[in-house]
Amino acid sequence: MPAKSQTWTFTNRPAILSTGVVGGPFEKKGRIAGDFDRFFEDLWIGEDSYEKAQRKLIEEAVSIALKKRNLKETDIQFFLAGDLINQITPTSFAARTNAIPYVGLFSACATSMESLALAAFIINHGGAEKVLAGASSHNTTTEKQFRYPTEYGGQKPPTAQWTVTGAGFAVVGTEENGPAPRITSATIGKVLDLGISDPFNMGGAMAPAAVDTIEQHLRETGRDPSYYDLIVTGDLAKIGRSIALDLFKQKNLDIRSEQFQDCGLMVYDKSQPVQAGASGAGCSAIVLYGHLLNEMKKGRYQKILLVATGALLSPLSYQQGETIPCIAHACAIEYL
Amino acid sequence: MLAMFFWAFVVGGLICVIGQLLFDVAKLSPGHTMSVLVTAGAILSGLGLYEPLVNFAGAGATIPITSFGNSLATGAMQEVQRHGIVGVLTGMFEVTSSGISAAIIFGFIGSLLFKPRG
Amino acid sequence: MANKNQNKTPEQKAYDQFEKKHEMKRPVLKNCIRAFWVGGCFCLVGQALTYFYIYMFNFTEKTAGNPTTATMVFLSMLLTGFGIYDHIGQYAGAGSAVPVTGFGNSVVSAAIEHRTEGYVLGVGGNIFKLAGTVIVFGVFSAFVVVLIRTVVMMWGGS
Amino acid sequence: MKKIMYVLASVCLLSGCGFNGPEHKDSKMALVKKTQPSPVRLSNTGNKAVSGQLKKDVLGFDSIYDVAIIEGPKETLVAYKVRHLHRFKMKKIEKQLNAFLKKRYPGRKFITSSDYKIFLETVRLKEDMDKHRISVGKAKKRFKDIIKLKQELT
Repeated sequence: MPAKSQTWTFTNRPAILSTGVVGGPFEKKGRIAGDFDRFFEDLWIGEDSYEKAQRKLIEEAVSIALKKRNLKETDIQFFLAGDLINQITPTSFAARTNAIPYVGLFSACATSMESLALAAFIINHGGAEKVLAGASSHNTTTEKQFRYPTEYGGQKPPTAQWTVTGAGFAVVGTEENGPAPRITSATIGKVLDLGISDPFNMGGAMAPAAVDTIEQHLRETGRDPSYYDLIVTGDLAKIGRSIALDLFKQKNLDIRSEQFQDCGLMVYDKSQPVQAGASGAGCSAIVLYGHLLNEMKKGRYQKILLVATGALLSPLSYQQGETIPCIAHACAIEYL
Repeated sequence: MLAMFFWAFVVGGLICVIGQLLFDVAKLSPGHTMSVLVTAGAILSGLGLYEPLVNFAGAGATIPITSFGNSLATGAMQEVQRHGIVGVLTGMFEVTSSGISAAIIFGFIGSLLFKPRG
Repeated sequence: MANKNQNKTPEQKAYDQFEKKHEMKRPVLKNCIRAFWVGGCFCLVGQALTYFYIYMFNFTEKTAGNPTTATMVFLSMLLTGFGIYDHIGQYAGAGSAVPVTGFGNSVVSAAIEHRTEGYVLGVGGNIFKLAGTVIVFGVFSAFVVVLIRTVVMMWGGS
Repeated sequence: MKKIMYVLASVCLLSGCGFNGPEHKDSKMALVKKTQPSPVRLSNTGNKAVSGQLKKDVLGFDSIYDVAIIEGPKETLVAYKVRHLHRFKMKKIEKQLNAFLKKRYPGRKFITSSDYKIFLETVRLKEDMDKHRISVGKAKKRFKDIIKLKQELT
């Protein structure tokens, strides 16, 4: 491996011990509804603001993940998480509730893999025994912050994406002896900006970042794309995915289209009015910790590479006419 | 009267189509589009073209947001005739006040009654 | 906008072209037809209300516009509050944004959205978050137009 | 999508149901179709032939298709309806009409209006008078109210 590498390889078998995945009413009607642990029937989740509701999502997902293993908050050493809202308050407030030493993270929608990669890194190097990692997003808080009030009758173009209401959290540790989903390597992406400035076209902006991270990962691990049963991007949605496939061809990466999926296209049913697909920090988290891990346990996939993509914009930056810088982090998860 | 309904529908619809073209072809945000339409209404009013349109199409011309620019300009022009150049400042909201006050009042009442549904 | 393009590196420009090919085309014709009929319907309702006020109250054709506008904004408040207007908006685009109900919707939706921040700072401070641009540009353009008109009339001598 | 259709349809219906005017048979339809009411005279100063002629003169305008006239003690109210495609030029028509009346009937004061409301009120007043529902004194007061309404327009 070259000296200056952006990929970590984990030899001490950090594993995903348990997961908690919760979603909202809209996700319940989606395609992978069977892979959630719990749904909330109402976007308010009994709270008086959507921001508090998002905090509740996180708390619920965390407590489900802990309960599955009969763990208490005190058994967890670090809590690595983030979301999309200003100053990541929902996550920080949830961290106030569970009182686990907390590292707040932000890579927009790539936060899910950023947290998992860091968690695996900490575990691998003996920094902790158990770490909680994950991400969340809430449709209306995100709409409110990045776009328009939720009741505003603006028309979304077909390139727009629908922010997932959901949270996915995982306990990462080492103690598992038998087969388990393990993080074998992770690639930290660099920020790429190819000059897209339309906030309603995130997929188009993020695709190059995803392709770059995948390319780096494959080169630095010396793996061929066929090593993986599935390469999954975070929330590129329709446009981003077709761009990425084209970019693979340009770069002579042999990734077949049936091997290349996108979380943004897996969450919702075709009949749901989500335009190009799903997005949000919670999107890749719920798909990985829910659907994909279940499929791995069933034996459908052995090795997957999950590349979460994030658009690092703020409402301020795009109003000031700035283009959208993007990032992608990848984690390789193998069932062994 | 039936002709009035017909033309209200057609003219109102066409103004909306202009708005849609600004959305889709010029790729303007809703905020930009509305600003353009309001400004267009004010300019047409200044040229004396908006009033005939209102006479012709009734609500087809008064309901679209362009009429907001028209009534601002009309209010100012009326006041100019009465009080001279200072009227440009003082007469602006003479005609428009109902739309804005209704929006404020119902907006506030709405916030008392409703929660965003998502 | 113009200088944004100049600042782009050749790589960014090339990607821009490349990306455009993948972007889904907006269904302009379909959107326009929808905008036309929905926008037209809003105007029909407005026209009916105008006649209603002429018939039943002491309003003339000119003055009936005011109560009509207010009623339309009221309707828009109900449609917004019950969560219907955003669905109409997605279907009709400008057809529901351009009529005065769209103005009402932008005010009411902002007010409802920010009620969690309190009535003074939340509702009061954000109520014109979206509609503010319309008011600002309406007032300023009307000011400029009338000023020019007045000056021209004075010089023209009519 | 269906939901939207229902809502729009019900809004249209609701607003359409608002028309339940008072007991005026003719005036209910005054805005929908031609009414062609015969001129009304509130005082005995003028003569009938003249007001009939006045009506014919106003209808002589190509762009005007319906007219209601009330002759008051001092002034004469002429409410008229303009053919729809001519409504763009409404201001010009009003100017022409005023000039014409001034020339044709010098010495008489005319108030003209193309506003539906004025027309409607004129027809309503005529009906009430025809049915002797109101006294001449009251009618004169109603006439003044209509004129006041017209003056508010400018």
